[in-house]
Amino acid sequence: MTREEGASIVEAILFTMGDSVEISALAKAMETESKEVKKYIEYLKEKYSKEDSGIGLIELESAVQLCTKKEMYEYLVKIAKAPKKAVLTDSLMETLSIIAYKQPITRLEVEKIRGVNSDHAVNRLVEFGLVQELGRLDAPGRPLLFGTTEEFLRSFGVRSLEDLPAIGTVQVEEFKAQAEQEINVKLDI
Amino acid sequence: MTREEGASIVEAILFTMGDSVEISALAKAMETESKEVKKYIEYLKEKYSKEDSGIGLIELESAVQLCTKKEMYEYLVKIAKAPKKAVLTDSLMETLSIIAYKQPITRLEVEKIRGVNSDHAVNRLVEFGLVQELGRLDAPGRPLLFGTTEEFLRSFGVRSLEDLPAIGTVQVEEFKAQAEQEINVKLDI
Amino acid sequence: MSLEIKLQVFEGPLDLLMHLIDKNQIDIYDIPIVTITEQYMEYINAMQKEDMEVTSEFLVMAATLIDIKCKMLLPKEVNEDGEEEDPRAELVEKLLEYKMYKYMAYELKDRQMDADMQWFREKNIPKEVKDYEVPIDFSEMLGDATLTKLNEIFQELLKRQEDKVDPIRSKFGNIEKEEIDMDAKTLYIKAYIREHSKFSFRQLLEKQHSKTEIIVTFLVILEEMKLGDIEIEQETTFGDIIITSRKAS
Repeated sequence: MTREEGASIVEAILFTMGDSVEISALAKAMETESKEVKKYIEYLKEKYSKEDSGIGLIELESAVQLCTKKEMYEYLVKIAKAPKKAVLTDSLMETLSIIAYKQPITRLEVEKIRGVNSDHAVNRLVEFGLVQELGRLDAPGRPLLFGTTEEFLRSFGVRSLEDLPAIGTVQVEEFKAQAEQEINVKLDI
Repeated sequence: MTREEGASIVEAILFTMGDSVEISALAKAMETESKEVKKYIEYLKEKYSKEDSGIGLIELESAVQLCTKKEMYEYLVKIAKAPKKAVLTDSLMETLSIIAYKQPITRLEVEKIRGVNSDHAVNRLVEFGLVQELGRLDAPGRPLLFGTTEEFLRSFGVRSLEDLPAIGTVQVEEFKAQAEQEINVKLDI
Repeated sequence: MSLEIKLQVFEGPLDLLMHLIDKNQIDIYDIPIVTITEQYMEYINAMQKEDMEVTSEFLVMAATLIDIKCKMLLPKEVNEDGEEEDPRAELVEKLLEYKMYKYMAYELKDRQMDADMQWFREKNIPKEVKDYEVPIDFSEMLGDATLTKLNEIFQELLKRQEDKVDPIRSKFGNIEKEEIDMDAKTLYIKAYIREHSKFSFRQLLEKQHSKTEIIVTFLVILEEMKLGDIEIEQETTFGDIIITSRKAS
């Protein structure tokens, strides 16, 4: 068996097994001595050290294993972790606005205001890093309290929570006026 | 990116993923054109053709996958458990060959050629992942259309559907010749 | 002529025919239909004796063979081009097509055995890659969501709450409460049948408004038909149904 042949067999075995393989096991499968196998491993290591190889070989005690070179991780991430596009849907925006203005707030309170179960929306916002757990409410069941994060302030260009656009009775009056106006317009037609 | 670098990245991705990877997905991860990726694949194929490589590369329609070279089989069976393959009975093979050559095809058309109800056979092939539903025929009853899968290509060592063993008048003529020969043999006795 | 077939299982009638043709070393283009039909029937009989399942497909083929046999005895039919038609032609074509795919199946099986020697590997994503979290692009995520918009959305929510309008149900259209007393409906239709000797189904439906009412009406008509109280006629598909009552007073 030439060094090249020997190396190709070791490569094929390590490729299929995935896991680490004992040098003695390789020797047995190839019907040769461990000493010979080590030569083939040396050959492979040299082959893998070249620029055209994305694979490397790691030696663990008396075993060997193939692995991807570390430099390749950035490409692996792109293909193994296709990013799910983060988008703030209407329901997420609604939930976020409630949490922003009413914090600290429990999931149940959010649900009451929106009229629909909002667990999923709250979880997504936490995942996105816009909302965080603030602690637990001292009430039966000790529900979690949620509030906005620093990332929320940064993303929306707010320096602090006091900087959030004001809300209050004035606005409510405006809506009322608006609504009446709409009705008048309708009547005018 | 040099050819060597490109090839090493393709190798690392294919090695890690194990499964087949679309060339377009490789191109996206590498932020380049499919055309470029194909060059790297060619480079890899050449590299793997050398004696010191136990790995090979197979092309499946528009995807690629790493595999061991056939010559390594004798060593692999000594050390690893052979991957479990679906055992195909004659009736499954018959049905599969009809689907492979006549796809997209309905259950009824398969039945017409075989002369027997083939629903069970088709279902088994779908279970084995060799056959898949392709959609529905725009005809009364909107029957399902079936075709082969990528797993079929892999299992049968076919690179694409065009690569299937040729079929046609040549075979028919051969049958004719065979039949005539058989008659002569009979007469000779 | 007796046939020594160890009863083997065939994939279907075509498979059995192919076997008989091969066994007799017959030219597929010139099948001696009498001999083959005899042997085929013998096999079918043997199958029945052995309590093997003779599926309908085998019987259909038997009928086809006998049909061909009869046609062979008659003067040959001539097609549009003035050529004599061979009654066996269609069967031969079928057999050839079947034989071709059977042959391709062997060819594929060879390929499979060859391909079985190539091994693949399992997905093996390094821990670092697995643990990696894709960073969120906040500006992309926010899109056109601004502070003002956030405020507007919240105001809108408060307004909705004030109106005490259920945000989900308010989006529904008007729902009328349906009150159908099934028993009353049934009694009504039965009475109608007694009062009218002949009427159309559409006529009966005129007084029904909702889908449920129509369904109930239809079910009652079916029930009455089963009981033999009425007779139903429909001349064309989707045409009106004429109901004749036998109980009309």
